[in-house]
Amino acid sequence: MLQLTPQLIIFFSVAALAIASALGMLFSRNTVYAALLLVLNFTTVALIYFMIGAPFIGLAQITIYAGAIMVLFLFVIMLLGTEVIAKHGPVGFQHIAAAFIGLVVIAEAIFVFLIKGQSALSIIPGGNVVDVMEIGDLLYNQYLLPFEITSFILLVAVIGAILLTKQERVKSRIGKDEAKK
Amino acid sequence: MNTIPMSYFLVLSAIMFSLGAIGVITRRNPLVIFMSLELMFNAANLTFVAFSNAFGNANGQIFVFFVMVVAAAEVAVGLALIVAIFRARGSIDIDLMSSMKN
Amino acid sequence: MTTAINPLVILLLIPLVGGLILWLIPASRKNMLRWVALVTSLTAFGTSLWMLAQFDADSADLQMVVKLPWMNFVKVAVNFEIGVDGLSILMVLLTTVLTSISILSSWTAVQEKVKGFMAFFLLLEVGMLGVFLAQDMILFYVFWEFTLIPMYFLIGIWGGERKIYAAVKFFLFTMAGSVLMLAAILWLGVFKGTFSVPELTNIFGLLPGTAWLLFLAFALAFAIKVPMFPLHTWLPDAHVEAPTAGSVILAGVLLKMGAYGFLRFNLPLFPEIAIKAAPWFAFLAVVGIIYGAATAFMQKDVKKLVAYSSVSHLGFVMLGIFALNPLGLQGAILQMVNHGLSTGALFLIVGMIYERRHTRLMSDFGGLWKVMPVFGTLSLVIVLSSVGLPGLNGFVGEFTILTGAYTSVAINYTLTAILATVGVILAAVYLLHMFQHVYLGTVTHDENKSLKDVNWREIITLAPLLALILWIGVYPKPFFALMAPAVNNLVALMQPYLMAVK
Amino acid sequence: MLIETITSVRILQLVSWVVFFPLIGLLINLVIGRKLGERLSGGIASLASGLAFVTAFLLLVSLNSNPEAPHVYRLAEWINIGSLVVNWDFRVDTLSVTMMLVVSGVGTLIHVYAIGYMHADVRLNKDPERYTRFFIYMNLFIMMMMILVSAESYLMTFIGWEGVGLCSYLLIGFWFEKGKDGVGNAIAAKKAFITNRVGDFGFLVAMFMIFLQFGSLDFTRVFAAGTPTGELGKWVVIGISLFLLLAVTGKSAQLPLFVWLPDAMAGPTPVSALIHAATMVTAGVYLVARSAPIFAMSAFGPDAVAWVGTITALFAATIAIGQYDIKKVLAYSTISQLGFMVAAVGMGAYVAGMFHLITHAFFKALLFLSAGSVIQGVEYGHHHAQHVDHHVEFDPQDMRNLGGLSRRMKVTFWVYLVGALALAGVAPLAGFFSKDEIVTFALGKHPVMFGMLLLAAFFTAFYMTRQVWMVFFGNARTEAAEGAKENPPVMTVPLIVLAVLSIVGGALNLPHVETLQHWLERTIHGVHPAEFSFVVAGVSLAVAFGGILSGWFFYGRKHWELGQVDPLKKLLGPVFTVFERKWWVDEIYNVFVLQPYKDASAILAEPIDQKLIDGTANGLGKLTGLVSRGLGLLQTGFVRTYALMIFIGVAAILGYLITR
Amino acid sequence: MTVKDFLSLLPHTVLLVWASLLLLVDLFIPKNKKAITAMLAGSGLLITFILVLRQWGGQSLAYHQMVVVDNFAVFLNGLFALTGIVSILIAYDYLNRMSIQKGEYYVLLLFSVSGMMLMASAADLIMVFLALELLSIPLYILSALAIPRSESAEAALKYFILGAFAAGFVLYGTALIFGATQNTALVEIVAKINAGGLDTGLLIVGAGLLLVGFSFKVAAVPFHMWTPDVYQGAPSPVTGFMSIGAKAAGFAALIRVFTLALPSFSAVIAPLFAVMAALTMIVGNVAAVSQSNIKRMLAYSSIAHAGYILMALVPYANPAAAANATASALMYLVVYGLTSLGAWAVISAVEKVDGGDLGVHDYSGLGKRHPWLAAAMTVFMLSFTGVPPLIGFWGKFFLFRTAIEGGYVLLAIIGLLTSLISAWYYLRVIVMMYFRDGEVEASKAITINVAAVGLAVLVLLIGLLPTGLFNLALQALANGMG
Repeated sequence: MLQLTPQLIIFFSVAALAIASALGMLFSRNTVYAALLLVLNFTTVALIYFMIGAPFIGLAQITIYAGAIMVLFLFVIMLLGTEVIAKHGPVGFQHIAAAFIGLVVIAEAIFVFLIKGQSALSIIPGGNVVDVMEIGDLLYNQYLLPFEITSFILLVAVIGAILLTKQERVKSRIGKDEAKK
Repeated sequence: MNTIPMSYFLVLSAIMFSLGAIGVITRRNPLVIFMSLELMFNAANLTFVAFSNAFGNANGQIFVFFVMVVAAAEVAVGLALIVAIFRARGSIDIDLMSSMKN
Repeated sequence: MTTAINPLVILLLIPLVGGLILWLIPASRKNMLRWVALVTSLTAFGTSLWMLAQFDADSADLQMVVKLPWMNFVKVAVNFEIGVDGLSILMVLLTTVLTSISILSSWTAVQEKVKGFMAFFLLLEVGMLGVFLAQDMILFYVFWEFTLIPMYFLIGIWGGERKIYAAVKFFLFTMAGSVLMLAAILWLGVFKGTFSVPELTNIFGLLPGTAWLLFLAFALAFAIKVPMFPLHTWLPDAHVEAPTAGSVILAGVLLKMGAYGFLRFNLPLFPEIAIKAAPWFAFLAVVGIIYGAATAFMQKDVKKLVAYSSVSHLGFVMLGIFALNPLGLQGAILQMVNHGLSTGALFLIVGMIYERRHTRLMSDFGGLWKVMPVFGTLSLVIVLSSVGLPGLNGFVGEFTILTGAYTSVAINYTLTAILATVGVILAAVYLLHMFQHVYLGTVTHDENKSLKDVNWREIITLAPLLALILWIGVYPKPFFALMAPAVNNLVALMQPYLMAVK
Repeated sequence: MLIETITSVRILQLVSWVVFFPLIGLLINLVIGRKLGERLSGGIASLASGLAFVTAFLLLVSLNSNPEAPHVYRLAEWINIGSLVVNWDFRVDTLSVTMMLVVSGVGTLIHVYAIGYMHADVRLNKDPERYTRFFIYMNLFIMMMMILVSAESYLMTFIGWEGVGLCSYLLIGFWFEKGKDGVGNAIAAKKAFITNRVGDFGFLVAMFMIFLQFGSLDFTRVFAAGTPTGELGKWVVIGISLFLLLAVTGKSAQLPLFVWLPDAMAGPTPVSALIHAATMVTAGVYLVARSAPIFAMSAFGPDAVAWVGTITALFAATIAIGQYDIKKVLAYSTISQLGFMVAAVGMGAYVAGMFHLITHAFFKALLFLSAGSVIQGVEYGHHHAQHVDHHVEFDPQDMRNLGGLSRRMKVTFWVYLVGALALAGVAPLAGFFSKDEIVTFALGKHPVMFGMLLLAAFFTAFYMTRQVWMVFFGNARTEAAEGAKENPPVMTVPLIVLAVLSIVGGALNLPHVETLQHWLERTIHGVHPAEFSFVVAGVSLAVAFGGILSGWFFYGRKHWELGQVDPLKKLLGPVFTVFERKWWVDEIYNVFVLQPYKDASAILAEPIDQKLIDGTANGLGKLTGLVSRGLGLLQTGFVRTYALMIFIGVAAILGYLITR
Repeated sequence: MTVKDFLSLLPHTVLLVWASLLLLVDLFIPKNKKAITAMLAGSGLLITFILVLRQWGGQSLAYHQMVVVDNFAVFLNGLFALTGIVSILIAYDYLNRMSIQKGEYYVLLLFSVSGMMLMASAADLIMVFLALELLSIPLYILSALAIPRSESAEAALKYFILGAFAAGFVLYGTALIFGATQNTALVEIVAKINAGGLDTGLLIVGAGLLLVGFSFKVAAVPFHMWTPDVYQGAPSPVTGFMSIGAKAAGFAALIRVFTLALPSFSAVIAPLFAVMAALTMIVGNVAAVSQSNIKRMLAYSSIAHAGYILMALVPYANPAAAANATASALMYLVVYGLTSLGAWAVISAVEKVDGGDLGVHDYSGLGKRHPWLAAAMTVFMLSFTGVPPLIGFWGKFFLFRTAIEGGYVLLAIIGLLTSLISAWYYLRVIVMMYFRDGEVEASKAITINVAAVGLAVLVLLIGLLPTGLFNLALQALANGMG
């Protein structure tokens, strides 16, 4: 039988907030609002991280995700001036179908995780705290290779970003032909 | 016991993941689509961290760290792509990007 | 039995080498290309005669067997295994004869892209010979499918108006059957541990359901190729659109590959099923005989008429095969040769008038015998051979087949043979109808009045066929003698099952 | 010494030369015939035929002194598969030698006649090149006929059987660009071949049954096999005899397959004489005689044969009454006479049938050749009367255009008269004896049969009288008839020979002497001569004279005028129209056989083959294309749809996985 | 990190470093001399290829079980390196003609190849995910290379969004598997599963989500829908590269994870594979029939070929067929790679600056104007169809054989019948090239022609003696992990 411990109450409130902010992002017409709601979501998730003993990740979540990445988003939104795009596209059934399938998937998740699940695992809020030392140790020993690979991924992303946004001084022939059309 | 069952976290992440997926499917603005993708990644991260706590090891958190980096890289490329497309076409409405079909 | 130099390997190599030599000759030297192709095909023919000389007609065994390891994967070996026996030797000879004749027949008919034409023809010969010689199922399948490519191009590049439609239809139809055959071949190889036909012969321990499915998979591939009613619909298109030489080979050899497949695979591998299926296949064969004859009668295009006549004639072959007795089988094999000769010759004469007039509609002709007396006479003999006139080759085959069918224990419905005999009447109806409209009567079109009679090259093209037509008609003994042991062997194989079924 | 040689049994080994002589003749003509010139070419052909006759005669002599029968000589092996063993075996017995003699004898005479006839014919038809071709065909025919009669097996017989059919086809279509609309002859040739093929179908099926029942196709082995036992065996034998009967009706132009023979008159007249009167058409009679042992086993097969023959005899005779074409009358007469023969062999009167076959060969060949003589004489007259530039359609064979020829073509007239009287059955000409024997048999068999045959005989006499009067008496009704002239001796000499044979032919099997009877008995066992009855002979003679008298009554008293209506038509009215229109048999065939086949073929060729079968094949292709485009509809181009599809896939996969 | 670790990943490391250095070097290469960049990139791949070959026969887990070097990886790594080399041959001339010659192209290509190689070597789900990103991100960028051509932009965006979407599933699946087994290293996962007592619900849902992600990469139905649009829109050499590279990498992960790590779930997974394989073969082949754009047609054909490979993998856990299943899949990847690259080479050669001459009908008369290219294309089309004795036949032969051996006769028959349908649209290309007249012009550049004809010769020659290739593929499994 479910017992409402304080930890649970906090968890449910935070979870509700996370879901609500996600839904808000989903429904907001304005892209800027969406971005801000996503920041809220990220922050709530970061809260959860703090709660379950992952302060480093929680911090990273706020700085990298909520901070850097979302700022980048806002920057592009403002740059392009594309805050609002008409809501209803040419494919009308899309929303209903997406909602339906989404519900199905959630139902499947609930079935497999809650009803059928045999996992006796549980989370100890505030317990099993992983400190930065441990993370650093893992990162430079066991996870050295993936760490290096991520650097190359970032390098590639940088090349890509530059390559795609660099204004060519001499327009390519394709561009000219395209313009002529 | 003041523990929270693991399955709660799993359901929460599943809901967030699904909401992200719904966002990808329903939104026309690629920027919002990217955000929805981030939401999906975020949901997966939540699972990792929760398991990490449950198992009492840090491996899951390392994974989250990598995911964040990759997400950042993807966002950079994606946004650059949108900028390039906007320059070329003056619009980023993805429903208008449907010239190839059948 | 191994000889130091094996004729079969050389036989397969000669056209291949000829094709390579062609490749080195500049495309503009058309006559040289023709000569090289002709000499190559004649050399192949000579080699096939050498093979004949080496062949021991008293033995039912495979002879001149070559077995080289080709692929060996995990459990099942795929070998380059070739050999010749009584079932295939006549087919090999027919192939080499008809290829030479076809090349000769396209001397003037093909003026464009001579190099490609001749090269494809020689490649086709490799494929056809391979089909008849292969004793490994995979090798067989490789050659079987390989023949599609040159023929596809021969129809597609040098064909008539609707060549593309015909070429694609030909390709797809044949492939439709052979894909299921491939499934069956793989099944047999995987579960019976070998792809070698001799080793697989009379395989035991198949569940009845499985055996039926395998049998039908093979049968479908071969029935399309034969073609049996109602799978024949690719044939008229392919025949009509193909260039003359292509039609000759198509009718003369490629269709035989289907009938040969029944002999080589369906009967020895699944004797019990073959016996059970015999009445049904005989029924389809008879429907084909009558249907082909009736449909041919309505055609306005001579080539199409001949094409439908193939449906009818091959019906006889199938009837003979599924009589499952020595008479039917030997008749069927002989009839395969006969059809190759007669229908090949028919296509040649159609090609000759087409070359002169660029039309094949019966309504454009009439009274040709008066204008081209030699041609008319030669044509008459060929038409009569196709009609099945006693004393010519067609009759010997048809009679033995029909007698075989009538006395067949496997078919067991004498009405089948009697209905098939009606086909003999109907053959006369459509062929004489054609002969009357093209050769007899007055010369109705002024263009036809100045047509030149056949030249020497054309006579030489037809002469070997005519000689064989007469020879088989009057003295078929050597031909029967070649196949008798192998056929008896096959029948002996089926005998216990026949006893069990009846 | 010489006598010893030719009576020795070794001479019988020469039998294959009856085939080889004509073969050599035809090969010579085929290769160099065109260079030889007409006389030499025709001469070689005639010589080839004549040498075959000589060979046959030698066989006769030798056989006479070597009565142990039959003699079988093997030339080569042919088909030898399992139990089916058929070889190129020649059979020498009295029956085959008789046939050989008739075929080569009459054949040679006709060859000689044709040397002259064809000389004129190729010029009339403006293609002298074709002269040699005619003799090639004729030699081929003799060769095939020899194979037919000398065969030791049904299958070899069948080769000759179809071979003569081929020659018939070629010779009917000899002037293939002539006839109605330029294709009439070609169509007649085709009709002959195909109708014969229907009969051959019966032959083939009969052979299958014989092989299945007796295990062989050799005459010797089949006849020695004995009557099959059991119910099945009984029916198989009946089947064999009925299918053989079908073959007979085709080749010997009996009901219902007789229709090709009248049209076959499109061939040059020597052909009509040789093939379509004297020899080929009698092959059916020969076949029944040859198969006597089988018919003897069959329950009602012989009766069926007899009735078919009887009905045909009467039926064809009625048609002959209403014809105007000189050759058509003879053609229907031939059918009728063949009916007599078939009836005879059906009744078991094999010797009588053979006897009539021989005499008929003499006088019908004579009649046809004489008719040819008439035609050519009249053609000659026509050409002389004709101005160069305008060509009037004129039919020299139409008896209404003739008349009064007895004065202009005296030899022809007299020989024709002999032939006509012989055919009518006037004693003591050949026809009387042979026909009388058949009629006598019929009386013993069945009174109705007897009556019908007598009636047919009466009609025979009647229409021959009608013909003789229309052609030879009265006034010449056209310029052509006016200018007709007698033909050269090369044509008339054979006529005279045949006339003599028609007169004395009856001596072959005179009552109580019965030479032929004893001769053939050696081959066909168990046949007894009919008891000669003066009553029956008297009746049949009376019938003949009655026919002649009534013929004279209608056609002799008053000469035929151009454009007049047939006197008989005034009397019989619609009945005569029935005769004139040949009982509409061709039309019936057209409506009930030809047209349905054409319609069925058209349905098979277009709606079934093209629409249904080809359409199904192409439809499968179209369907694939349609499905393909349908799948394309899913590919909307919207990335969101693609994402949705992925999501649906996820939901489905998870749904599947978690329920397992 | 030890020397052993370093040596294990030497080829990958060399390639990554080479790519990074090339990026710098390229800055100093003038715009009109990018051939040097191309050649440098090519030589880097060649060196990598040689280094890869030297690893044949060895087996080691390295970097804390992050990667494994076994013959399976070596086999695929060799394929990736060669694919890269051929892609450079094809691309150089194409980029010149399209005036989009950029040094970064080659750099990104090298990075992508290294991503693929890491994918094949990955022994940890983290590595799988990262390798997936490393190979994908360059491909997104390369697809966009022809911007402002609108198809290119569209293709890149679609590919990016859907690629990231699919990566999300991989990630989530990894998380769940981690949750079930406390681990992400495949060896450990296998050990845990064998030990038993796990939350199979988590495990199997995780596996399902991984399957989704990999199926997306290999373009299996219903995760195939990006393929036609992306293949059509991306620059042709890029399409050629990803048609084999991305697909092979996807299959590498699929095979590694499912057949080597999770065979215990075969009873559940195999039917799923079977259905997907059947759907993929049917949808790919049938949809290709109505395509008039050759790139789109080949895209559908690529879907179909994924279906064939998937079909052979269905009996992956059947002991009788397991080895053959993987071996025939590996072999077919090579077969498909050779044929597909060749076909894309021809397409690249024929394509015009304005994106013209991409319709199937535009190939009319190629046989007359460019006999070598046309002959090569014919060989590729027939090989795709599976006509003996070309390599495509043997590829399919082994696939179907495996399916039948594994007891999936019906699946094999579906495959055979759909390959009949495929003959239809492949033949259409031949029809156009030889049976129709036209004035089509193609590139005469030596690189692209050599690539096309050389591949055609390979397709033909290996077709005559396919044993070696299959034995190689078999040996590739000889020392696999697990």
